Amino acid sequence: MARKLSMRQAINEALDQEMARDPTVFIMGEDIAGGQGGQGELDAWGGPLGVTKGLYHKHPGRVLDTPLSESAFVGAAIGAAACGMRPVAELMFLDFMGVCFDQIFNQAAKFKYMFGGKAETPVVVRAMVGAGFRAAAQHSQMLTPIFTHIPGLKVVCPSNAYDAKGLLIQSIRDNDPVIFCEHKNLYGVETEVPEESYAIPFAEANVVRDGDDATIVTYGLMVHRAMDAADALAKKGIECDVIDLRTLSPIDWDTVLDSVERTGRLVCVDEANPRCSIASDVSAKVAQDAFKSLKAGIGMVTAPHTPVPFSPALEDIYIPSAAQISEAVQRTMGK
Amino acid sequence: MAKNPFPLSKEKLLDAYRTMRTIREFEERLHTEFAKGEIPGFVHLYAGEEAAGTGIMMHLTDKDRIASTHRGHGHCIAKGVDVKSMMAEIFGKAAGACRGKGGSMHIADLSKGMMGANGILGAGAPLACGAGLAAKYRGDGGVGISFVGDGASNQGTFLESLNLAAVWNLPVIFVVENNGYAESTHRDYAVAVDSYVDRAAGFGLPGVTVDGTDFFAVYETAGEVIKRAREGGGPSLLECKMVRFYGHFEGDQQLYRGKGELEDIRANRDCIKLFASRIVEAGVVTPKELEKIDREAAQLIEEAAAFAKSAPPPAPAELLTDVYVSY
Amino acid sequence: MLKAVGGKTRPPRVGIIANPVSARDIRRVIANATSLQITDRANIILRVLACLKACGVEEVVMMPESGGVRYHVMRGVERSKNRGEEEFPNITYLNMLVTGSAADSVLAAQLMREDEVSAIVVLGGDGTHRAVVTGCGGTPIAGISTGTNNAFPDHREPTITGLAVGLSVTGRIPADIALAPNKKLIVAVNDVEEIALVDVAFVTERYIGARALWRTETFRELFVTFADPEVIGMSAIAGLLEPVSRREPCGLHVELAGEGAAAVSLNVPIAPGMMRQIDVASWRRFLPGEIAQPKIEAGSVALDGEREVSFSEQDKVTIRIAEHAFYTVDVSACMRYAAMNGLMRTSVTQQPEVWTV
Amino acid sequence: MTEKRIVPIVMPKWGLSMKEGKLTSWLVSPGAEIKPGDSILEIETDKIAGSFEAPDGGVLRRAVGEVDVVYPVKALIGVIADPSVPDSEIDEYVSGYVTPPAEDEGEAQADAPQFVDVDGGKLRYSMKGEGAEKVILIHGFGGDLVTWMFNIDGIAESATAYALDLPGHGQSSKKIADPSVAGLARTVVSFMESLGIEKAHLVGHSLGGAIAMEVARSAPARVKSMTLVAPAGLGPEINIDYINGFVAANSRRDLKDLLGKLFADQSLVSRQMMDEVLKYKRLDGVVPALRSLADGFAPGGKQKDILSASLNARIPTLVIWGKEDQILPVAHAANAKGAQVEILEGAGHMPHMEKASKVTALIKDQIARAS
Repeated sequence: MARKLSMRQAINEALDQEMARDPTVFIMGEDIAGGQGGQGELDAWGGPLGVTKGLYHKHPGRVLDTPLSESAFVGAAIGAAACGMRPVAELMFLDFMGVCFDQIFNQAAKFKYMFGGKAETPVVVRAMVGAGFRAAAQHSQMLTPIFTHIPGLKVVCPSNAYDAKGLLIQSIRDNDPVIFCEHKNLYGVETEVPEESYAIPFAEANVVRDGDDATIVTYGLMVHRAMDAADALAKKGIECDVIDLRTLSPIDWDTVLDSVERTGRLVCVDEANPRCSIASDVSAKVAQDAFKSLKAGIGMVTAPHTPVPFSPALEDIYIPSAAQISEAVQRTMGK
Repeated sequence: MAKNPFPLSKEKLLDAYRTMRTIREFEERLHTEFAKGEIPGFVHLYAGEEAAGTGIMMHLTDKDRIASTHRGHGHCIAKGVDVKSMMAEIFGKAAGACRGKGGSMHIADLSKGMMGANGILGAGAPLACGAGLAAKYRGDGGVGISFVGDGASNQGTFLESLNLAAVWNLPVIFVVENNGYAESTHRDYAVAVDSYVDRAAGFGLPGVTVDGTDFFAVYETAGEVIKRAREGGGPSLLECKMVRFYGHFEGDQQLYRGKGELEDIRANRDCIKLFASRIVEAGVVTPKELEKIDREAAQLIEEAAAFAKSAPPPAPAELLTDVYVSY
Repeated sequence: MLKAVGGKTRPPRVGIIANPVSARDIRRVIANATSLQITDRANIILRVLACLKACGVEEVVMMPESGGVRYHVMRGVERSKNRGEEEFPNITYLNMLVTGSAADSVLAAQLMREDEVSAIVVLGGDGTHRAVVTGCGGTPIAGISTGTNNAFPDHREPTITGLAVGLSVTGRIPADIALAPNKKLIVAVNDVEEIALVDVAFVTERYIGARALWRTETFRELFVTFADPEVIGMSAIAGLLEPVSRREPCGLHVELAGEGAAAVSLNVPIAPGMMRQIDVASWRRFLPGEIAQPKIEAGSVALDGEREVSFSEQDKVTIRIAEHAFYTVDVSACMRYAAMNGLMRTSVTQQPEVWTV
Repeated sequence: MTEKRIVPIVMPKWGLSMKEGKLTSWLVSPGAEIKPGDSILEIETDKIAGSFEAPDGGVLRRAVGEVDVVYPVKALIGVIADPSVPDSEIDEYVSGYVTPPAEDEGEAQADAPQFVDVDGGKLRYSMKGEGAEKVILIHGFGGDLVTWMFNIDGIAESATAYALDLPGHGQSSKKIADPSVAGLARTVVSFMESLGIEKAHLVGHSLGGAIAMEVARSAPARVKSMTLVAPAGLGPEINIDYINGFVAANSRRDLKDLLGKLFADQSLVSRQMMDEVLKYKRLDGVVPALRSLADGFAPGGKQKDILSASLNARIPTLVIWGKEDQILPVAHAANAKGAQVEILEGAGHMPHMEKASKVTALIKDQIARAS
């Protein structure tokens, strides 16, 4: 039987294997080991959700706990990358990019271009994304669209453990800066993961379900909601292609367009807020390039244009649901 | 010739002079070309501050990295970036150091350890920490140097970097080029505690203030702080008190200057004149030797300007290249 | 010879010269030396100001500088005024161009002398005090140690210095008690004279650079006005050989030894926390009236621990010592006098005897 | 005796991890006459889609399974019987059929692939059956032991079947010490030694066929018979574009047309099959391993090791080839002097998958003859 790992374990294994493979790889972040300077255990946390647990003792000197100082350490990771290292910086929550965004979008993203192609910045910034953790407005956002907007950055958001390992390894080996978004509600979800190292190329969407009636394009946690919706729709005789984009920049337009040209119907599902989102981006692309194939208006299912609320009663209706997706698909079918 | 009393050989003294003269010629040329409307955008000139960049950079090799500021031409030249390609870059030409995609504020040459001028004030400090971290991780004895102006030293990035460098004991030197003005605002207004040594002390780093117009003061002090960092002695801060001959950017009328201030600094605090008179009076070099360098520097800049002006602009296809290594 | 400290015609005024960049040199890096924060310097001034005001000094004139001290002092004064307090005297700043160099202190001292201030409170180390003495003429100074090598100024709480100055300039302490005379060294390089308050060292380095002295292999010869084993720096060498007090009518001349020629080898704190072995060939008392010449033909003269002037074989260099060269407020004597004479008493039920020191 | 007269069609177990499968279409209607090996329905699992071939002949009497419904392994999907069997008996059989419980973990463990260290690294293999005769199934370039999933159970009914992952393939070590055909043959011999297999019937597909021939040439005492399925090594020609394309392919798009070339019926290439190939190809070391192999056996686009001359009568040899093979020319079969040759209609380069029942039956016959 093939081995199963949770996404948390898969990410840990990817970091472990890449550090073992390449001495220029090291990881840094707030509390990625934890317990520094205290009188208790080192590696007390292994990251706030235990993703990096165990790496500190396994790779001495290569798991660097940082001060709570995102600008400085994310910038230092970027600077080290420009000097030939391959650092993986953990930003904990992607929401914290507010305090270090300059380093990401004005420095890392721009070096290659503004230095006339003569710089490479192979840095990975890992961060948790997404709602559903009762973590309220500043620890729950799906800010993937903001990074996707910026030329020079690559944006990755896996939906399962297998993809997480392969995409993280690719991110580390990639020579461009990568924002690696980990949905915190997927950490515990298990899939089969090979023990060996492997890299999943960017810009290759995963078609996780085939169907000829409609195309659902999504990524991250929403892949699971879309699959639930597609299962429910199948019982009503509606078969959907479900496309997991996996990487948002670069993005696999061909898979999306091929599918829509076949199905003629598109529903974009995005946990981000609706304006200038991945959903609106995909919608615009399809409307431009595959308009003649469309048999119905494009559907979009996203979070509302609000911050993420705290109360479970509100957060649960903030996150797009399988029912909403299912309804949106049926609307495109004229039902 | 008298016995050389300086801590540098005659050859090195002449090198220092040549670097400073080249920077001065470069900046003065930009000043006139800008006034003629030949240069797109805007430029920030390093004239008057040459001794600091030169005195520090003479201790560095290509494996040492610097993160520069918006006022980065002098740092580039002192770090060994090709002057012609710099000039072409500032004119926005394909032959530019960054193929015309960066301009004055983004000249970089990583092969020379020049991690880029930077249009974002204070942004270089974390990058220099990264360079120091890489050097420390590799154990190659390299250092990272962060240049920051007195104005940008108020940025959180700079202060966070002081802390990070101290916590990780990084081989990083924070050089505060204190020319007294953050754009048009005097540091007395904008810096609550107008002492960078105090700031360093607040983070547990040793800080030193030197007269940035005195090449030898900068050279000797920089030598000590860089040696300390290379040997694992950790980060430090070097404040160079200096003067800016031109405005914040070209076109700045400098109405904020006190009466006679500019005339005074040009007459009495010109670091190149001070350096030249010191080495001539000591009898180590002759005025003729310096004049020859003056002519060569002028010639070099003349050639660079002619090259830059006649060079073709980037092809339209260049718009779309160099965004990613692969995409 | 001694003027009364308090001006007769005008109300007493006190000058303050605070060097914002003392304790900022390379010894922070090479020797873990103190770097007194600007805010602490400003707070010292505020404490001194409060004491001066308490003693009845209404006017203080200060040296402007661009190192940040002024802004903190003025903020402190403004905050006090906002709260309705009358804690501080009126403060004016000298009208002078700030260069950010030691010349500022020299000029400020000259201007204060011309302005006939009664005393100048100096915040700095040995270098700052030397600059002030270069310009202050007969105006007495009161030193507060905020430098690196503080052999000259006393180490004490500045509040007390402020009180002693306040009491003396308001005429409550006789000048012959309040003031003490000091020696100085005078070095002439050709026609240009420089002074030193504590020590003159001749070193082989022939450039100024970072100024501080720490490379002992370059040390050759040393002259001191006093030799105190309780201080650090060049004068510590003399102090550990043969103590000479500030009041004795002579200094000490020490010749350092070349390779293998030492009469005495000493372990000396030549900078903060920096112990070095110093090989001494000989030493002797250096008397007023003597004119000495350095043994080395080319090198630099370090005044009070900082390389200031370099000289070559063509230059003529001489050195001599002068007594009664300038005056300092003798804080210990002042405070003892104040106590003995009840100067700080506010209700008088028992008249003390009048004491003299 | 009804049991013999009534042949159940049940959800097959394809591959090791299969627990259920979806019936995607019936290719025949009830009442149709069926020959053994006819494709009668299509099934999709989470790994692969394929057509299911009739295990026996007769008339399709009942199509119990509904299209687009997922059934557990061994669930009854249809019934084949002679026309003479009365409907009542059939209905009784259908209503009385009980799906056997899924294999428990212990059984699954027994089935699970194992690993063995041999000269040339760690090899994964699976072993099925308990027969005295030993059969070793050697996959082709880019394949793995799973490519025998339609055949191994049948072979294991009368023999002990071993299917291995060659070095650089499947879950075996990705480092290939010697990527030549001779080197791989030595690995197979070492595999036999490690497992204490003195003599075996070798079944090799494509590159695996060439390896089998090289084992027979260099260690004839170890080989009882050979079944060569679309083997390499019988002539210089090879579709080198396929080989190079397979080595270079990095995405599903790259693979789709490429994998189609393996089959006569290109619709057999499912998304799942491509995903499985991609998962394998993404593993560190696989691409360099495949490159070195390709350079080893087909340098410059021509096969290097031509082993037809080494075939001899002492080792009975069966050659099976799909008539529509686009990778290795079926004409090469003529070079196998002295061998029995079976050319299969409607099959491409993967006859053991496309015509699985037929190929399984041929292999079993060959083993029986040579034992």
